Amino acid sequence: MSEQAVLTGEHFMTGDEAAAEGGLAAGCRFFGGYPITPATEVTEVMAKRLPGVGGVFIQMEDEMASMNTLLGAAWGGMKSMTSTSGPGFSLMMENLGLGIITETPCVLVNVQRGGPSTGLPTLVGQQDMMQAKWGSHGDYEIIALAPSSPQEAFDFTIHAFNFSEQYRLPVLLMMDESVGHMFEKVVIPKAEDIKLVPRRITKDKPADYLPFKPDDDLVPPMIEFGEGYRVHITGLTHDEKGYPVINAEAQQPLVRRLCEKITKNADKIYMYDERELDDAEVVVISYGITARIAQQVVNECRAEGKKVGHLRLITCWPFPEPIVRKLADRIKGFVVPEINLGQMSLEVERVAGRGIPTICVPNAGGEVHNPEDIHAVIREVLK
Amino acid sequence: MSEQAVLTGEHFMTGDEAAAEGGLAAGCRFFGGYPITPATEVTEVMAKRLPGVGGVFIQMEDEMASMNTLLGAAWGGMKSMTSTSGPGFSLMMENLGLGIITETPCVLVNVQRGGPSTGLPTLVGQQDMMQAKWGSHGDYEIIALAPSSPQEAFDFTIHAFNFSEQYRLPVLLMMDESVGHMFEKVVIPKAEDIKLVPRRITKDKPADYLPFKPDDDLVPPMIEFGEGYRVHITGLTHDEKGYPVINAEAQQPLVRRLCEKITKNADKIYMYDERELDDAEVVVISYGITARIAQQVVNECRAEGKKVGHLRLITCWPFPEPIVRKLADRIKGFVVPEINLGQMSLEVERVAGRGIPTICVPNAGGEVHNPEDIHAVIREVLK
Amino acid sequence: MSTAPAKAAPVERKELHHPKDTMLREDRLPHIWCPTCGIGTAVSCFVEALRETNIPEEKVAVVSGIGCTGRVAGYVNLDSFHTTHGRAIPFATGLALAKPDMKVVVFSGDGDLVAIGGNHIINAARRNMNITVICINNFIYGMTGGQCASTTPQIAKTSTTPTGNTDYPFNVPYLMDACGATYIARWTVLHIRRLKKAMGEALNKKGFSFIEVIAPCATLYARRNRLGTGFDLMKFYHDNSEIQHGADTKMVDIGFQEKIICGKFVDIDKPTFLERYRGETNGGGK
Amino acid sequence: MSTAPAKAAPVERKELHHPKDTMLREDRLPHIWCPTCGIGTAVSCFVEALRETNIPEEKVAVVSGIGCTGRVAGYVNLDSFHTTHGRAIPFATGLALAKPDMKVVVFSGDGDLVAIGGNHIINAARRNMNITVICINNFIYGMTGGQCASTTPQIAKTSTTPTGNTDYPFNVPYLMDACGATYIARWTVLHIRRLKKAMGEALNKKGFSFIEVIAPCATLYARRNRLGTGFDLMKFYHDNSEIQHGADTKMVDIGFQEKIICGKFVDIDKPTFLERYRGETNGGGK
Amino acid sequence: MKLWRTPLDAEKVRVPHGVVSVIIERCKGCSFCVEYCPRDVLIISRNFNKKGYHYPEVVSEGLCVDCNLCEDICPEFAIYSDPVENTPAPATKENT
Amino acid sequence: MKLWRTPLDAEKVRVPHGVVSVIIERCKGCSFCVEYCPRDVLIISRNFNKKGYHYPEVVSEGLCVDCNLCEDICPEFAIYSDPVENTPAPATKENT
Amino acid sequence: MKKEIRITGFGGQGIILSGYIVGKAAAVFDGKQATMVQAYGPEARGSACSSQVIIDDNPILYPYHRDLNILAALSQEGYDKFHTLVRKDGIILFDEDLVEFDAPADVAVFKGVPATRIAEDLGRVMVANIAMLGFLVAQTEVTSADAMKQAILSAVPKGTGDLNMNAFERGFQHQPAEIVVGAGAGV
Amino acid sequence: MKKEIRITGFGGQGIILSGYIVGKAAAVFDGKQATMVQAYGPEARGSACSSQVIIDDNPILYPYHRDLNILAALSQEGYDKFHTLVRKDGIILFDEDLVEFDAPADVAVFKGVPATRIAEDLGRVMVANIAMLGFLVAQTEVTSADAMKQAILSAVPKGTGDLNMNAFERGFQHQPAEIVVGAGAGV
Ligand SMILES: Cc1ncc(C[n+]2csc(CCOP(=O)(O)OP(=O)(O)O)c2C)c(N)n1
Ligand SMILES: Cc1ncc(C[n+]2csc(CCOP(=O)(O)OP(=O)(O)O)c2C)c(N)n1
Ligand code: SF4
Ligand code: SF4
Ligand code: SF4
Ligand code: SF4
Ligand code: SF4
Ligand code: SF4
Ligand SMILES: [Mg+2]
Ligand SMILES: [Mg+2]
Repeated sequence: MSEQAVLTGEHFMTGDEAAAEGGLAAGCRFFGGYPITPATEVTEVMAKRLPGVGGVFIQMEDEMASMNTLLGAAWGGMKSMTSTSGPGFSLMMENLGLGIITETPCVLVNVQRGGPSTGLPTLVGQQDMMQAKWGSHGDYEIIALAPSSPQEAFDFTIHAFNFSEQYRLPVLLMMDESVGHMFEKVVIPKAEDIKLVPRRITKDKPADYLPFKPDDDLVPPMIEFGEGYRVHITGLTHDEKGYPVINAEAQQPLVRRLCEKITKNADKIYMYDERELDDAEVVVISYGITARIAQQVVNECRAEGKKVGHLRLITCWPFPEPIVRKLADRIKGFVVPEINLGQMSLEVERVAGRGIPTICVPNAGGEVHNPEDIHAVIREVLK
Repeated sequence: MSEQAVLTGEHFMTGDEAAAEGGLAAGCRFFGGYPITPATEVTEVMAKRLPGVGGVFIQMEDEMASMNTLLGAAWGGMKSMTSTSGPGFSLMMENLGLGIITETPCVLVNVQRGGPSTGLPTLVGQQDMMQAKWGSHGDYEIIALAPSSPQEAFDFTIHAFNFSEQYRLPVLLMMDESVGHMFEKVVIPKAEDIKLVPRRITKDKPADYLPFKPDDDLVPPMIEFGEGYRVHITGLTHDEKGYPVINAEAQQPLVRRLCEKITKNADKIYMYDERELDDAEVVVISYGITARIAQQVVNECRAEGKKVGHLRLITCWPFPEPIVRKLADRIKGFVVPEINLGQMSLEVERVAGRGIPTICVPNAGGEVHNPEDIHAVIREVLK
Repeated sequence: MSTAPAKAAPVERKELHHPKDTMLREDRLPHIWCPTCGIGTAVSCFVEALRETNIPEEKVAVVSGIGCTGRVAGYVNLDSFHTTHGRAIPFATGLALAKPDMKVVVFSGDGDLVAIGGNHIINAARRNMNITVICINNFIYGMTGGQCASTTPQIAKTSTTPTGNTDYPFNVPYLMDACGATYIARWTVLHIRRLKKAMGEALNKKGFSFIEVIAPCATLYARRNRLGTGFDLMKFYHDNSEIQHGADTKMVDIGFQEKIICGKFVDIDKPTFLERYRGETNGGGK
Repeated sequence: MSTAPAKAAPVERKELHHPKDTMLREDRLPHIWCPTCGIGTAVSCFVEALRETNIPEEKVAVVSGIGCTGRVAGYVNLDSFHTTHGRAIPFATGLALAKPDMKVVVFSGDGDLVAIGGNHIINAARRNMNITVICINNFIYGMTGGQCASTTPQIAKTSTTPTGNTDYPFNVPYLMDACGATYIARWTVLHIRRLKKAMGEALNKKGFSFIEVIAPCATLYARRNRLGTGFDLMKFYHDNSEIQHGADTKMVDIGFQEKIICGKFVDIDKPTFLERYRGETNGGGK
Repeated sequence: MKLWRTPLDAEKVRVPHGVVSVIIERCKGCSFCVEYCPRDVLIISRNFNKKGYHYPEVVSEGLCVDCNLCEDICPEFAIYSDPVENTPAPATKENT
Repeated sequence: MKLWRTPLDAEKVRVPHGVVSVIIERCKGCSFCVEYCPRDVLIISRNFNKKGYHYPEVVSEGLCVDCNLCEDICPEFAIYSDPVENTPAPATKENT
Repeated sequence: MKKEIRITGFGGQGIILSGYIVGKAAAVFDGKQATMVQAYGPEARGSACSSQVIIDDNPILYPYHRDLNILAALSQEGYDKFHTLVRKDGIILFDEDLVEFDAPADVAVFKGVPATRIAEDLGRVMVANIAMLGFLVAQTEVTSADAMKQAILSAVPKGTGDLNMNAFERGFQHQPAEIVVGAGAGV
Repeated sequence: MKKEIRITGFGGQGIILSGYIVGKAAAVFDGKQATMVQAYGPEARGSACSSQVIIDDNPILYPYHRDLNILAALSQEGYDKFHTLVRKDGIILFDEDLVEFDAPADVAVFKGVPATRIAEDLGRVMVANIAMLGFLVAQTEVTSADAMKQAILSAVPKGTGDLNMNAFERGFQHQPAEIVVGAGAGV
């Protein structure tokens, strides 16, 4: 415990490194990982830093394993985290579901590269955005944040931990290779200036405690193993006691609550960045590295006197429907550049409706958009 | 090879059994499987039947393994198949992507149960419909069929094999537990009456053959290992020769083609069932077991003089946008019952736009809809 | 300290309380296991063994995967977690690292631990992770209806080997030995005393301990192979098991209805993962 | 049959053609491996060994996973498949079962085969699947930049064990032995003649054959551990390897910069999966 | 709670005896207890419990030596024995 | 194609000799060939190839015994030897 | 006309098989429409089980029971669980040695058959279900006798045909000892 | 003002580290905005590598080069690959012993430094990149000399500070032997 957990100060680091430092600053003391480009640096920083701050790093045999160690460590009272990229993310999907149904707080960082399959290990993609929402079987809701800079990789990892504790679920940091591998200034505040959401530990005595009886916000308080609560936690459908009950009567309220604890609290979760939306006729919606390119295009457009605004998604999930719907009622169209062939743009399209065009600026991966491609679509919509 | 591959005649069998017989009738001679409720019976029928028809059944150590054996067997010239349910389906996601990028024909049967996680192993769900489209990392398109009866489990498995050969990709049969475990009459035609799409084997000599040079329909002809073509096939981004090329210039055309071979041929792929749509004011959209309940409700509505039609999805993916869009322009609303909290209904909503309501009749799983619940929503929309 | 009342006549009770009930989730009994299934007996031995150690019950966790055996976690009145199929060991790994003061026990089936979970068990043994693994080997996938396992003996019939299994099964103790497990024993559920003792030893051991428990699956394994019920399999164990403490694990493979060599095969000491990680050991700790 | 022309003077050539080029995807050379990396030498031995068998080249397939070694599939001029990380063996299993007339070779890295792919390799060995596995053990994850593998010796530094690995590594031949592999050998890439011979034997063997090839990773393993380059590791192999044919696999574990026992450890015969499945063997074929 | 059974040394000089209890509705009639009781204390009843299983009955009450074998082998937690002393003796320093 | 190398028995009575070729642009300068050539035929050149590696050069041409070791050990497929006969003799029935 | 039939008993009595046979008889040999679904779940291990058959002249959409016409109960637990689901004009068949009841409630007709005893008489308790099927056909004509026999023969193990036909015949011939007309009876 | 700087060379020359140092000097010690990205890929194994730095007073959005101001080439391959990307009013710095060129094309200024030789003189060839950084600061003022020195000291292994400062100084002091004014030069 000889080293500093929060590296207060100014740094020049990559998004990967910043995500690891963000985790440490958020109190993460357990990392179960498996290396994969371009997320390996998160793992390597954790391997180096954790022993010095009293934490544990373990490199597991595969991603199924690393995902499950997070759940074990979380029930052991630790804040836990892993990082991966597409292929590993796919392998984590089954047990992401276990984290969801057992309401286990933890954080997964996916540094997205080009897919499908092994694809482009070292080059950028944003193609796992829909997988983040739908990649595990069964119904569930998720929280997924997309940083656009190393500074945000740091900040949003802390947000991710906070959301995971607040709503008791695995939270996803959907980075992309460009942000992950890019060096930039990262300012790490003083430890005491970092707001952390503590674990929602029950105040009940063991005899009274029901592990899945929710508070008013639909989230049940948690316990830590080894404290005498003698809980049973299962991936099967269960009642408030946590006992398996295999019928529709147990399934309906459980699964609805798991979803509603996100949807009904969504207003408190949505994060986005609005730029020059007030008079905008066209709004660009983007996230991650693409938001930087998009902002540049928006600046250029404004310089040319075009009424173009920018909505940058921070929580891609839950998708901030209200703001998009509100914009849809008064603008001429949405332009959605993303490094995929159209994923979040489907959500925009759904929410916006057919009254105005939603035009994706697709990019199958490997490099960021050529700003001109975005510009061209904006011009088209403005016509 | 002593037994009949095509069990011509009338049978009383489950959807699971029928899917297995459909596979055999389609020429499937390799099954790599791992048991899981409620898909186990597919595996068990294959274990019993394959040796008798000169095929090979192998039970693998897990679902990652069984998925990969399909790819190996397919490149060895066999038609191959597996079956699973949610948890196993999640584990197959990474290597589904390998099948997509290497354009390997094979068929996966997912007999859906209630999720997330282990959930309700023995009870019905339709919660993996979005996962079918988005469960693997990276961009891709898929073909997924949903049978509503054991007869269709038989028929659509044959379609699935035909699509997989025609478009060279893993095709999904998205069954549900109800159909999978339900006995009903299945009529198996004579072998010679079953139309099979043969593998698209190249006519080129080894020296001229480029494994990923597409025909006009964007699908490249295939070869079989061991025939002197000496191909290299990789899950990395590759050129027409099949060689890895790690840059955007290779990625863009490859990934676009993988998607466009489905989207551009979608008109030839869409399958759906239209019932009384001509004068319908409300259209119910459904699939799988739910379509039977929905049809019953539609019949009842018609009996009451209500103008209600039914669009039953057979290919859930590609989603038949044109017909939905056409309907949206003239009806009062869509009602989408499904055994999930709203998955295909999001697609309907997206395509239909905000002009008319798209109302999901959600059901978190465990049992089929109460017809009255569907009826109530129809009444609401008709008002 | 008090002894039971010195009365000759049986104690009259209104409601009977089984002495093991405090260790069990009594409100979930009767359990789902079939008549003559051996899993219940193994659990019985386990709670008894646990009681005999001096480990405080709140410092013990049971982690299971999916399967009939996987349901064990749901019946013991301890902190318990029922993971997904095959993933009990990595969950237990995370828990054991977060809670070094707890004894983490993985209690699961042969299919769960040695088929789909194979990669995790070999790596946990290799790392000498501080967990105790109790593997109920009933030679079959019970929960899903009797398919072939990686432990199913040759010849045995299962629903996926309808004419008899042609595969070679794992010799699980040998496999564990090759991975460096520090405690390896095998007992049948008939050997209740010895099994209990082994469980106690394993619970008291620091590091990776492994017990293979041979148990009847009546409904699927016994029935499909026309071996009667679990009762008959218990008789078979009685007649065909042989105790060879310290036997070379290489020699302890199990054929279809052939001799079952039982005993404590390995019991060595070496630093655990965490001891080495924390540098609480001299040198590399080999 | 013709011999080379009986000329004393060196043959003058405009363009040089390496005799192995026909076995390689010449249009992809030079390959991506670093200077003094050992993978190329192993491939060199492999193509040579293959040529010396009488197996028609079109009847040989090479399957790799992901890693530096995983790139082998992309350089041999044979039917070849580059699967995902860890999944070469199940792909090879499907292929070998669909094509019993082909020789399917899995050529991949230690991380790929024994870390993430661990469950597949133990099961393929157990089944005696008719495949040859060549595992390049460079004690590290090369492709991703030098992380710890399940084979990394204790003490060795990697990017995820910056102060030295505290884990026990697998003794891979022992692990394979415990799973029933019918052919097990280990050589370093320095032992080119013996490695070639072993590869030839493995290629000619029916069933599951396994060769562990110890090879230098210059850029990551050697550099991070201040061992020089692959050239220095070759010298180390020269000075520190010991040939012990038939050695007890239990005894052949490898410590950091310690003695490397090489040799053919196991060479037995038993029916393959498919032979048993097809009933081409007497009885259960045990 | 740890003392639910007579400590071994408390029994030093006496032959322990037990009394067996069966939680009938938990029993699934496997007969393990009957078969493996070293004293043949038990037989399977001709009666059924509610689930239709034949549960064990005590035939030779006095013979039970409180060995707990039936308790440990029962897969259903349906049977157990409690110690009794049929030759009661005052607890003296020597034998406690 | 299988006969790219002199069959062993064709060499029966003669000492084999070889001539070494280096595909310079493939070489990555590892020195394996130089180090392990049993006849010290090779040294590392002072020249660089285009990628900046020092490739091997033949110093003692006549000494090469066509053992192919350099060829097999080269990780780059950059060097090989071809057999030559420096004591040419008519091919007779006996020695082919 | 649509008929909903539930057969119930405990594990090992061949309940699922019986449902399968009824469905197959109707669907394959009588040329009608039929569906059969069964209760699954680890809960089914060794305890109550049941199969739901629907037979109709028209295609069946909803394959679960909404309105039971016939209950054939081979166990008390099964009877207890399902008898209230039977329509007022429905019919309940039961194994008279295994099922006891007090007030027969709202259902039209109750008819007992000693199916298990018949099977024991024939030396194989496992054909009790087939005796029940004979009784079912005779009392309800839910399928033709011929179709049912063919379905039985196609479903039982080779070499047990005669035994099963005997059991069927005995059930078929059985004159119910007890016909209880319930409260809402129209018969 | 925005500056785009690319440093290029081969693996082992510390190219990525140099980019990191330049970026850190600007971002952390000069208080400006800076980004640095590097070429990744198995292709990078042992062959050409390069790092892209952008320095600006305002937040940088697009972190890749569109218009290179400065190229610092420590290898021929790197020079060949990137020199055409430099703006007309840009500047190319090169290791004069490692880079040769014929026609200096369209670029304003070419300045050579014997960075590797300087490093060899100092007994450690690995500080050639630091000598180049000294030269870079002196010739372009892309960062302040102070910031660059601080960045170097924060990034190099402990105990090598003096060596690196020496290398920096030598590069900084170097008077370019060769200043070629290209075709489109405005200088
Ligand atoms: C990923 C996944 N695959 C398959 C299953 C289905 N499944 C549940 S339990 C089981 C096998 C259980 O066998 P074993 O571990 O031996 O336990 P037993 O029931 O015999 O005690 C299987 C295959 C699952 N739940 N999850
Ligand atoms: C599912 C998945 N996880 C992780 C990776 C990243 N990855 C690629 S290669 C590799 C390790 C390679 O090591 P090894 O097999 O020893 O091969 P080497 O490079 O040493 O030859 C890893 C972890 C991946 N591609 N896919
Ligand atoms: S199926 Fe087998 S293992 Fe499962 S509870 Fe029944 S007897 Fe036990
Ligand atoms: S990183 Fe290591 S294993 Fe990979 S090519 Fe370089 S030397 Fe070989
Ligand atoms: S305690 Fe022992 S002696 Fe008494 S009934 Fe039980 S098994 Fe028999
Ligand atoms: S051992 Fe238990 S379940 Fe078996 S018969 Fe005895 S009391 Fe009943
Ligand atoms: S063939 Fe043999 S002797 Fe000739 S150069 Fe090569 S290694 Fe040396
Ligand atoms: S062995 Fe090959 S790569 Fe190495 S120096 Fe010789 S020719 Fe060059
Ligand atoms: Mg089992
Ligand atoms: Mg390696």
